[in-house]
Amino acid sequence: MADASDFRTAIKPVWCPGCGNFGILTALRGALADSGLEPNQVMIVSGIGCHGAVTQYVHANGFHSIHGRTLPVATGIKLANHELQVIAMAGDGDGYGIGIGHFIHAMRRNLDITLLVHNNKRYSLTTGQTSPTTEKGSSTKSTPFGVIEVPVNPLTLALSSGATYISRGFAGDPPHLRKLIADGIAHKGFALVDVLQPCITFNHVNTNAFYKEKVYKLGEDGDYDPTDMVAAYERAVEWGDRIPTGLLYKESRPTYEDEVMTIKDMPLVERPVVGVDISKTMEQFR
Amino acid sequence: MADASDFRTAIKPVWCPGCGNFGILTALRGALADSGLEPNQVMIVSGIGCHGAVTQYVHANGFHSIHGRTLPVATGIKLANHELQVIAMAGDGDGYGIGIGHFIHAMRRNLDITLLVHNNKRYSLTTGQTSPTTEKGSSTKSTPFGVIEVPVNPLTLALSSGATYISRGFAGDPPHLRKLIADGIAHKGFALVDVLQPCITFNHVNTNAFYKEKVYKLGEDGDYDPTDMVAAYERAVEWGDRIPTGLLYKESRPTYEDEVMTIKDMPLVERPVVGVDISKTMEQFR
Amino acid sequence: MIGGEAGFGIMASGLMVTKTFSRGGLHVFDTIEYPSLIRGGHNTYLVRTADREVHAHTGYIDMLVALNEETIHLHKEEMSQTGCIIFDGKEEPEGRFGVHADISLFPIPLTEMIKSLGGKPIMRNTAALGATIALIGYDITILEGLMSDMFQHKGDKMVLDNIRIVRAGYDFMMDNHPGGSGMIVNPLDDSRKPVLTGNDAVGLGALAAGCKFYSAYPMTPASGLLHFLAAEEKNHNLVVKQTEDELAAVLMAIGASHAGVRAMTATSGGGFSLMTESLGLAAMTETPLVIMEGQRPGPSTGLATRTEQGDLRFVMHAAQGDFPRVVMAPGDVKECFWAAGQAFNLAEKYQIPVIILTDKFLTENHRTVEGFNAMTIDRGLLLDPEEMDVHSDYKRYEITESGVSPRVLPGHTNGIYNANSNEHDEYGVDQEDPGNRTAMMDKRMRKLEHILEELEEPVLYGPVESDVTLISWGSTKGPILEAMMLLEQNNIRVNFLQILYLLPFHAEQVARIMNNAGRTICVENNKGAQLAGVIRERTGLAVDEKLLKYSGRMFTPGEIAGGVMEMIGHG
Amino acid sequence: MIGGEAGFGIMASGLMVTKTFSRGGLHVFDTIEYPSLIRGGHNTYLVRTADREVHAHTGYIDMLVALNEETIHLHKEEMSQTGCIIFDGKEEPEGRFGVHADISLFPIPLTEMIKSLGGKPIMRNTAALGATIALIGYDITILEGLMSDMFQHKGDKMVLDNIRIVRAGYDFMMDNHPGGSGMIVNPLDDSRKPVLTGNDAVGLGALAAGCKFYSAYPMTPASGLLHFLAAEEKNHNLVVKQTEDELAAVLMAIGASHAGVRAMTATSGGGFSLMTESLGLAAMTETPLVIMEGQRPGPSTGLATRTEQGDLRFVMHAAQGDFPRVVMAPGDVKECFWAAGQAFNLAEKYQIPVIILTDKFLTENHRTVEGFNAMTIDRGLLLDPEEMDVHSDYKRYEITESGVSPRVLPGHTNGIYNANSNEHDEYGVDQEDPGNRTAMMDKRMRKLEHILEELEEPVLYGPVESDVTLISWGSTKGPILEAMMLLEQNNIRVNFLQILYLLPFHAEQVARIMNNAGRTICVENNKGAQLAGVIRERTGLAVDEKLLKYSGRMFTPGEIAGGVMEMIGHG
Ligand SMILES: Cc1ncc(C[n+]2csc(CCOP(=O)(O)OP(=O)(O)O)c2C)c(N)n1
Ligand SMILES: Cc1ncc(C[n+]2csc(CCOP(=O)(O)OP(=O)(O)O)c2C)c(N)n1
Ligand code: SF4
Ligand code: SF4
Ligand SMILES: [Mg+2]
Ligand SMILES: [Mg+2]
Repeated sequence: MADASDFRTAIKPVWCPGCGNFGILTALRGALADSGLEPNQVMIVSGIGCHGAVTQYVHANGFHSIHGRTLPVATGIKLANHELQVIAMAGDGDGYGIGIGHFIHAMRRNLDITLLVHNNKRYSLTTGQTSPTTEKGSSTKSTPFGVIEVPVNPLTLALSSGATYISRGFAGDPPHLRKLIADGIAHKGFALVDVLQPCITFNHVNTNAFYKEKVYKLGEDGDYDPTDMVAAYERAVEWGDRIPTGLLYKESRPTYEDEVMTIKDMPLVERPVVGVDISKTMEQFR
Repeated sequence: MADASDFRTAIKPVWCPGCGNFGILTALRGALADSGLEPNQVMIVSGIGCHGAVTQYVHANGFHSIHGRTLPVATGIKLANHELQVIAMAGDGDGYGIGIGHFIHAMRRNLDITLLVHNNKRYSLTTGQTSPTTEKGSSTKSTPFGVIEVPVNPLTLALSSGATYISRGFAGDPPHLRKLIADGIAHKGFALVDVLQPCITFNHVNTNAFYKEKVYKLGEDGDYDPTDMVAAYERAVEWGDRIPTGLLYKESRPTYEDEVMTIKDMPLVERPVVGVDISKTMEQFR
Repeated sequence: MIGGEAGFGIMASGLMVTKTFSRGGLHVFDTIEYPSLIRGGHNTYLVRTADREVHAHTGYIDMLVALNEETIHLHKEEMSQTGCIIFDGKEEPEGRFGVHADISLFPIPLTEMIKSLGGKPIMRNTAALGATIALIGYDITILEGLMSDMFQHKGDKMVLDNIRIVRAGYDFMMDNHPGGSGMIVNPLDDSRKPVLTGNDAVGLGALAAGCKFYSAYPMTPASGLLHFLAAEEKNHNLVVKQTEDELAAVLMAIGASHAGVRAMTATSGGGFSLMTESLGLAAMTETPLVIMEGQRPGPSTGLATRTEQGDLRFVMHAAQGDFPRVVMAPGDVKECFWAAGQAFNLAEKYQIPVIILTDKFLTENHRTVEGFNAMTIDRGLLLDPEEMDVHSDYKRYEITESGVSPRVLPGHTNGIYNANSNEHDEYGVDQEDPGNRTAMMDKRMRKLEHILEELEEPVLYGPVESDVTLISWGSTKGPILEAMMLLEQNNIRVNFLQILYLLPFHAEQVARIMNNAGRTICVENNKGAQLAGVIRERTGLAVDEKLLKYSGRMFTPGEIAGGVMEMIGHG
Repeated sequence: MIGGEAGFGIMASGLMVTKTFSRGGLHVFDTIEYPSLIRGGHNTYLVRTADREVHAHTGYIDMLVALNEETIHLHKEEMSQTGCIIFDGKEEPEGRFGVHADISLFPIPLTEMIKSLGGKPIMRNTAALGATIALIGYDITILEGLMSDMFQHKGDKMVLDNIRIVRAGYDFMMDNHPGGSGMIVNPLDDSRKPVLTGNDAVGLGALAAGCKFYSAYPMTPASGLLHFLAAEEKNHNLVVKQTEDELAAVLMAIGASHAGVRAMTATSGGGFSLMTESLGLAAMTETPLVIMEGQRPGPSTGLATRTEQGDLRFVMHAAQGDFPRVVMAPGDVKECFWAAGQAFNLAEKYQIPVIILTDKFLTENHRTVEGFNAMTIDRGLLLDPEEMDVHSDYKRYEITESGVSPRVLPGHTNGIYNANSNEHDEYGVDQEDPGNRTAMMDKRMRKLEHILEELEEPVLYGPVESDVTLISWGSTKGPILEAMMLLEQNNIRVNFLQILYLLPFHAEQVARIMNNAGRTICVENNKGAQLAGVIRERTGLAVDEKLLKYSGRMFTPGEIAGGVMEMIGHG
């Protein structure tokens, strides 16, 4: 069985030293191993942003797609071969900005895909502009006088859109994140893992220290029932001195793959391409 | 002062006789009059779909844009001239399908725009395919074996995205809808009016009779507090024997226009185009 | 032609007429015109039939079934000299609607008849169909057979009701006008030719080519393909997915294709705009991709339900950077079928995006075809698991002479790689080195040369020697072939160069033909004479004349013949 | 050149060097190269200065400031014969990094020096700057003045700290190498020439043209324009909006423009793909629109921070249907400024989309310019409220000889109309009639003829009579102008035809020049020779040779001169 190191590649990450992406990478490799997966069984689809290069750092099938479009590519792959464990990765700009439409629609479909969002609250690869999760008032290169919109809340959006596994991790706590990712993979259905990721270069507000002080794990201070949607909603809007991490919500509902009638028997990719007979189909045109 | 008939044009609507769009049109004209607006003060932006032609049936400035893109066009217009009363109109495919990203981002901006969605739960202009609000299991031309995703819920999405006026009307009750639209216009900030619209040609499930039996008005059966977000959330997910209409949620928060510092003094369009002096700006390059 | 208000059921009865003829072994071509509205506009369905192949509508009407008076007024100018009009009424009105005296009028009290038979008002068509058959002396049992096949799934009562009404219409005319209209149409044989639209043909071609994944967003005139394939989902074990937008439609197809399934999407120009970015993704990751683009008149929403050929340059150049792609434009329904098959083969063999460029005229009008032969499948350099077992240093983007690198489907231990939208090395890893970049660009673009070699050279219809050479692409083929007959009748020697492949382009062959040609006339259903531009770019040769139409309607053969005669000063 | 790892502060110090020269009245051109990574990659900043205009980098390095050893190894082949290298160290190492013996090495213990002065490691640059100034005998007070201007907003201490470190580097070299490097650079005067990138120039041009609305989504290499305009928001009463995607970016600009504000967006090829559909919307609604497209190497994500000219055909043909647009490609920083101004005038005068096509090389590299004159503003047929007061039957899309219809801003009682993406009549109402359609297409397309008449004809640089005519567009202008000097030194008579306007195209003028030319060579920074294709399409003429580079890097003048000499068999 593969262990975390089997998911390493020889390529050295180009991220800034100290970047939260390293913690996510470690957690991901661990989670893949914990899930009992082999590299050839895993397909990682990334978008464009600092996170995007992650497909090169995990030894697994990779598809480094385009900005904001992780999920439709991942969906196509999953429907074509649902035996692949598909992990979609996105940045906050990628996933909650330009790609937010796909995000909403993917959740209502409930495909068995795990989505990890490297949420650093900035457009980092393009040198630090505001992102949809940037806090109101923040000054960035594109908003020198401060952001004037309220940030999107991926967790409440996910709750509103039918996601069946909703969690939040912290790049500064890889073991906990590893568990969340592994649970997301184990979950049958769409799993969101929103990851609080410090960007040491462009985000001087939501730093490692900022999060270290504020994050807590759901359930650590008393019972938390992740199947209670109203409770989940209340925690999802919590953002201040205390920031919840962990499994926010979980629900069981048939996956999309379960309901697509033509892939029940076998993955689509195994259907023969050669020798299709259209003569019966032709009859309707006579 | 203009009355509803001043918002009529000479053009005969091409909608199918009995289409819910007629009720919406009537309500809209009335609401514009009730709001004390003159035709030249109003700008209506529509997308593509059966609803789209509405700009031709209301005597007011119109912009019949492209499919799904009502809101960014409306936003540009509003920012350029916030003295115009901007009404954005969309279909359910238009607004909650292809255009859902703009929908979410517009709400977090809280521009003072009123969005009316002609929600007939079908792609009608393209002859009746499934839409994002089509009920699970429905068979349509593009889903002859039944839709297998859960529909989007525009109301919970709006609640999660910072909309400050969220309501639902019914095309079969124009006077009530008229009031909702007028209140949306009066509201300072982004107002959503989701309209249950029967499509007599392609939706044989959510018919006029279907709705007549189920809709009720929030507050009619006891106190309802539209400022209570949790209560709103509970009603927003209600869909079955009883379907709530009316004002679901309302909140007061500065509008986007209030916060854009450079349009506080005057609409952007009034700034002079000629005679801009760039010599001071040039200094930074020396 | 059947004409009336949208909602009168014109589409359904038109298709009945078409199939009644095709079941009798006749060749049929039909033309459907409707505005971008669901109801309230004027719809027409024009059926043309003959005992030889018919490629287009003629532009004039022999028999008009007018379900309302407006139809007569809108079309009376198009009536042929000895045509006839069937209309709902008891008698010829005073003034005969102002139509020419040579035109016969056949009143039939459709509304009354239906009411007395207890039918729904929409069944006026059905009675009119029977009346039509009577007037042309055609075999009514063919129509009855068709009715029974079509309504069978709605139960016996439905079948009988319909047949009763057809008969009523038929009998009325036989009783009142036993001499018929003077026009006679006889069945040829019982070959029951299939009648397909271009959408149907592309769909059938895709099925035959082993396509298993179709993701799309509805858009006229490509929606028909979505509807057809969605209905076939179970029969052919497809996944057909209506997506949230065209971005997702093309990206899902790319994902599915990457995972090894033959995948396709289709749209019109507006939706193709949204697919633009992903074309480049397919090219850079070397993922096979098939897209049908059904043109309609732009710019923007334009005339959503009409026809035009305005997107040629657009699809040739969409997306940033230079990369290989194929653009093919089938000219008729039969070619649509083969184009779909070939598109999948080329896409997989060369690991590139392939665009099938059609239009409203081709995708939505019906035409009889003979059956189709079996399709050849070529998946190109696709390594199977056994081949991969022995691979120890697999390079997905290996630089080869042909530009094509062996492909592997995700899942094999030795075949792990990174499909990458960034410029990359042979393994798929990000690589910014200038030398690598140049080599990779060369590798990818090299494919085009090899593709050109394998594509069939352009076909010249008609005599090799001619006074006039018509040059065109796509759906104008039909009207042009018909126009050639008209021109020949006028003793004009004409041939026709059909450009099936727009990219890559057979520059040498086209230049050779043009250099040997008399007067060259480029016929295009657009404003920009886009093919003429492509020809000049590729060959340096300017066509002598351009015959363009961009009213949102297709040329009639007569318009082409007339235009040509005017251009060559033939009076 | 300054080189080192990303994160070493190379961009900032490079700009310091540039400005130190420009403040001394010298002409400067700089070239920035970095990979698509935030940290960890190799960055370089190459500054070239002279007392005459400089248009490009040369491809060789006179003085290399190497912040790490890798830099020396990566660039030693590019060193000019008598160049010198400044590096962080105490002495020349054994083996001299393998560089040629004629190259002088100047070690300076930067790390130590900074540590002893209590500076941050990133300040190694600053000391190196001082050392550089010393070695070329330049006036150190100019650099000190610049430092104090630039750090002023961070407080006096910051200014003093920096100056102390600059001085330390300067003094070290003056003490240890009083003879300098042998290279001498003297200030020319105190004209303090402005130093701008193409992005800066487009931004300034837009401001001068009265642009008040800028909506964009970040994308290299256009992000610089967003940053510049965002910073100017208050000074110039702009609304600058970063949107959720490029769809929204262009649509908001269309909305704002429709309401009467001069509005603009900018992006690169990937983002432009998403703007495609809206181009047609602007065309159909006849809304003025200005877009800058900063090219970078595709397909797809490609090489996100490198340069290429691969999007010409793409922007010329993006979106369905035929419609008028302007595509202009400024060749240098100065032309960027004027292009922006002209783009707004053309967009408003003809109510069309105008695309300013630039690239990474042009948008991100700095160059000295003289100041700019005042800009002429022409808003075209824009009816003012008084004119509208007397209008009783306003037709927004009135069919006119010029194709341009008088425009009114929403708000006036007599000016109510429907801007419509559907084909429409003169009032903007949906209209499917074929005659109306044809008339409207003709009306819109007519604009192009009038635009062409008013555009300046293409410029021929160099002698009218020549052996070789280079033809190119966009940012290759700089390297070509420099290459011409090299070619002249080799006694080759060469001139250069710059195509500033790609659409509409001055076909006659270009054909005339080409017909009179000796050998024609098209120089393009792409694989597809896209301009050569456009020329052939429009004139029928094929260029004799194509000199293409598509490694993601710009030509050096030497490469062009060398390529030309090889092609003409010189040498
Ligand atoms: C269509 C398109 N628009 C813009 C870009 C430029 N771009 C690259 S990465 C990026 C944003 C990255 O932000 P995020 O997704 O948060 O990732 P991060 O870099 O912060 O990890 C943008 C705008 C692009 N590649 N494609
Ligand atoms: C980019 C693009 N894709 C597809 C279409 C085709 N189209 C026109 S209307 C429509 C859907 C209409 O559905 P909806 O928005 O619900 O409006 P309705 O007709 O139901 O009122 C579609 C898909 C288009 N015009 N543009
Ligand atoms: S810029 Fe930020 S997100 Fe990107 S690699 Fe550096 S620290 Fe990480
Ligand atoms: S198709 Fe439906 S939505 Fe469209 S006009 Fe007819 S009834 Fe109304
Ligand atoms: Mg980010
Ligand atoms: Mg709808």
